Amino acid sequence: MSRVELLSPEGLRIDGRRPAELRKITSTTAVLSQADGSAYLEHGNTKVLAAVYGPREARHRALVLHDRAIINVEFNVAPFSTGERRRRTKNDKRLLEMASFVKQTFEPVVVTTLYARSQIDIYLQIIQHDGGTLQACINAATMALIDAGIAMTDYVCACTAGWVEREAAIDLNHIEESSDTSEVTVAMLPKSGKITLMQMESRLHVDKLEEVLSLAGEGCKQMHVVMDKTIRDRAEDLAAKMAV
Amino acid sequence: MASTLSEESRDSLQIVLPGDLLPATESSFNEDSASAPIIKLGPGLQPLQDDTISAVKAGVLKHAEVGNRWWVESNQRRYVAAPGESVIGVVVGKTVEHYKVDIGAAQTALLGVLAFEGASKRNKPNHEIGTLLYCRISLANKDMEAELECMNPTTGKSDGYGDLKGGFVFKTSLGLARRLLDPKTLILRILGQHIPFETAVGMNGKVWINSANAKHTILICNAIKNSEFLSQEECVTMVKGLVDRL
Amino acid sequence: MREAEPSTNEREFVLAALKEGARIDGRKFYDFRTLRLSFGSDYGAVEVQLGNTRVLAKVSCEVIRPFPDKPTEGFLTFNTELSPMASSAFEVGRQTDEEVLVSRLIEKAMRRSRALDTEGLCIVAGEKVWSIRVDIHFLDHDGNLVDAACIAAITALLHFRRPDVTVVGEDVTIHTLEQRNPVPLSIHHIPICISFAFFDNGERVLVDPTYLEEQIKEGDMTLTLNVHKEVCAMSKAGGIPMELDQILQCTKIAVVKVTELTALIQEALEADAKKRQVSRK
Amino acid sequence: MSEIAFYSPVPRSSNSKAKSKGNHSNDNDMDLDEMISSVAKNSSTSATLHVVTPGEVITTDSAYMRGHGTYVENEKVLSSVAGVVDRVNKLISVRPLHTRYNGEIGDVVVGRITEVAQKRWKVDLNSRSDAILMLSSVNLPGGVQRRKQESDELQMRNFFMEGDLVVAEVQSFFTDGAYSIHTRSLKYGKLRNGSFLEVAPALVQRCKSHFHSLACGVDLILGLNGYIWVSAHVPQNLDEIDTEQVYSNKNKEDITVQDREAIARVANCIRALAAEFIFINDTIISFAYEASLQHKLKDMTKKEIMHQIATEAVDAVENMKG
Repeated sequence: MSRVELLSPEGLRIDGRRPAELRKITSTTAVLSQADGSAYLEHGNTKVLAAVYGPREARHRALVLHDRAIINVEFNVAPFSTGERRRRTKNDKRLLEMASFVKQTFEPVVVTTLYARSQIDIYLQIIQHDGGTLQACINAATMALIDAGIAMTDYVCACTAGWVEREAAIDLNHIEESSDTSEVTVAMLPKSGKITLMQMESRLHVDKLEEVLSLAGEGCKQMHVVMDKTIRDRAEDLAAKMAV
Repeated sequence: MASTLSEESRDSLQIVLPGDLLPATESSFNEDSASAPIIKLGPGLQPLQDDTISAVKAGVLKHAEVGNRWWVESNQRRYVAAPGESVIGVVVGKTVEHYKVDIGAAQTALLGVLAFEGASKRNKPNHEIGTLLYCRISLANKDMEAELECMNPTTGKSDGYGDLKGGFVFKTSLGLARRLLDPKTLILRILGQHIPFETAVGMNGKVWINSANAKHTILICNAIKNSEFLSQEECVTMVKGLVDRL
Repeated sequence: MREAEPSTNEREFVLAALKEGARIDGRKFYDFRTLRLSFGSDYGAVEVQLGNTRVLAKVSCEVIRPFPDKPTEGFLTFNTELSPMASSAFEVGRQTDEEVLVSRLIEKAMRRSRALDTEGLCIVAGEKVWSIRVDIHFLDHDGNLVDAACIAAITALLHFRRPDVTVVGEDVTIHTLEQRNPVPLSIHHIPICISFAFFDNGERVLVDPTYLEEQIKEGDMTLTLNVHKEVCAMSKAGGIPMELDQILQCTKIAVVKVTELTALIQEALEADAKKRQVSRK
Repeated sequence: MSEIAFYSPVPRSSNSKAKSKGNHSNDNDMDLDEMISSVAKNSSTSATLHVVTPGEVITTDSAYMRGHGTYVENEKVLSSVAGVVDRVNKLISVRPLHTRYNGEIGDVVVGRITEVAQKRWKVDLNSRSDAILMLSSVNLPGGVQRRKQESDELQMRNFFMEGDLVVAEVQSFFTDGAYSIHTRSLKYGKLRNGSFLEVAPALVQRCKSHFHSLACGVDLILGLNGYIWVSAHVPQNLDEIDTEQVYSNKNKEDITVQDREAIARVANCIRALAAEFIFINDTIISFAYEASLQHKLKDMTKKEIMHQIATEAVDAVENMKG
């Protein structure tokens, strides 16, 4: 198997980034008319759309919790999102796993006790895949939840980092991801700096772990700045319009 | 119950298996039906079409002279509600009139919100979901949810029933729970010699323990669980060993 | 059916006991329950008992055609099902979040970490490769299914022997177990999962939680490591937020635990191998 | 100034009095007070609106009470939503701009029946759970005053059926936070003769009246939950209302094409305002209606025309205020 050179002798990555450089991030909120909150987010070529409905009357009465809201997440990957066109069944374990991660990430952050007996639905759609789907989903879901006016104690910002050949690098793209580099996705609460989600695959020596994790943490903080700007701009814009 | 054992079954434990016909009742039952004594069948016994009686559970055949009652005592884990028995349950739901209480039986049991000492429409205790309750089964019918009460219906007093505060609850087999209620079983008394504690034993195999600190409670719980298949002497050594290690 | 939640008393007692430094089964915070491994008469059948949790793993193999884009790669598949046998909370047919997470964790721990040399499973490139299938059955659920399943899976793979093969030109002969001694799989390293449960805002960390502890926990994390101190997989799926230091502390605990467990597994395998030798004589 | 008081400008004197009493003289307190007073001074410029995002510290002064949209951590008041800080004396709350309906008792709301249940209807109000309309909280046809009987229970669907639209008032809250609403007034009840539309609940202002009759012959109900009902004009003289017909499902027969067009025009005007996120009340709708008359009805769905109408309406309102 021919190995791709992931890091040039000058220390630049395959797409020309430096190791600690994020891809270009584009984000907008309120992109859908029907959803209570929605967001569209691009991490380079990874594109994801998130819609939030709720808190609303729970669909299945049997699942209702008497003291807090239930969070329901559905995650979908468009068949055209990858190089190879492929339809995934709804019960694909990977999709369910991703949905479950997002759900468990937001459960402690969303103030669910304010919305007893109701349901919050988060729908995620990957439109284009170029690595880092989990980080993109979490970031998009955060923005959509805030857009829906749902109470959260903090942002949840996610970022990936990995060990690319001889250095720790941030925000891996698809080529870097798929060539057996160890990759970790970290979701962080920027206010406290605490980690709420962490997923790692492929081998990495314990001694390198701290470096990779702290780099991912730095990435999360950068994400926070970007997301907060989008949210704040939108809030200020709406507030200004209403103040007329 | 042990004190009402008939003479014949005191001599030797009679073990029955599902499908076994009962010899003792066979003779008395085959006689002219008018003169035959009335037999009351308890759990584990079933009359067949040809008027013989068959065991449907594995266990020890028991007999009480009073009322000529026969039943099979088995050591099962699933509880079947029977009126008059004390059980420990967890509140799992609330409606306007009832608490839904999980007593480990096939269905949740109903406990009226007014079935507490001194409860009235104006002033009734409020138990949150998750509360542990010690209650008595007032009504058990195989086609209906069992009904519970937390007071003596004749005197209106609580008689020790009600919510259990603090402590820890664990599940045992029904047989062990029955034995714990038998004053002849020593394990609780042995433990009591070393550590002071409170306990409530439900016939549904739930045992509640409370003591001054968590480590003692853990010790007591584990000692009781361990005691199920130990003789009295072994129990004494086991408890001593545990207490010494503390 | 939704599983019955533990009563308030149990919840509060467990938390109070943890504050006093005690667990309800008398263990220390970082203690595993007693691990018992028993092997079946066949190669690759292992039953793991971790306290009351019981998991059975069985490895089987067959010869199939490889994917055209990976002609020399063999297959390694895991099949996990949380059957209603293990707990009254499980149902047939419906995939729960827990089931998805457990099976994905095992898959990530074993496959993504390349514990098994899948290229070594090739018989004739592009034509015939071995497909190794690990069936994991959960028999009794008293918490920490992941660790037990992971131990079961890797031990079963270590214990497994596949039939020997000779290739002469185009002809492939698969020898029965009577004809030739079967050969073991080539395993690169032994990944071991260590699960943690967090209480008290992450202040208290437990290893190998029981079912009751799992119901009460505020968050959890599973680390997969091998004796070479390599992290093979790491999974903290939401739950309470933790400091980075707390997570790194967990990896340190895990490194120790992995060494202990690997030793136990190897001891058990050696004992079984000896037994087999004796019985053959 | 606009009608929305983002900050109630607390007189400096009373504020400092409170401060000296409570002896809170830390710097953060100063910051917030100064900021708020500066906001109050030039609140006409929107740039000074105090916008916060989740997790942001609003004040570190523990003398403040936390209201909606905030939480307290380590004695600091933090925001849990993205929105505008509202301060009433010592109560701090954050109002998210785009959210589901959060009601108060006495609110006029428009809702849709979703379920007929035991002695009650469930009503969708665009809030976090369906509101409850008890059988005992509706009027009987003909205005009969008596207790509801079993016979009434059996014919609940003759009053309101699934899908019916109602206008009602928020009566109380249940312990789990669900709303209880009532229609025990002739103003409230079933909606007919018109068209329904939905806007963000935050846009509908709390006014003296939510029932309006526009000059163009159109009636308007502005539900505070963002549900709006635009209908053909019906005489509002309470004596003339046929109390037998309050639950009728029939529209009145004499709705002309002109009426219908006026309804559509008003509805489109409201949509145009909502698309620009502008406050909605009867005045601005009237101005928008006038501005729209120069356009064909069918053109009113075009984005640039909607924008034009909204801008003209806003200008008209500003002119009126001088």
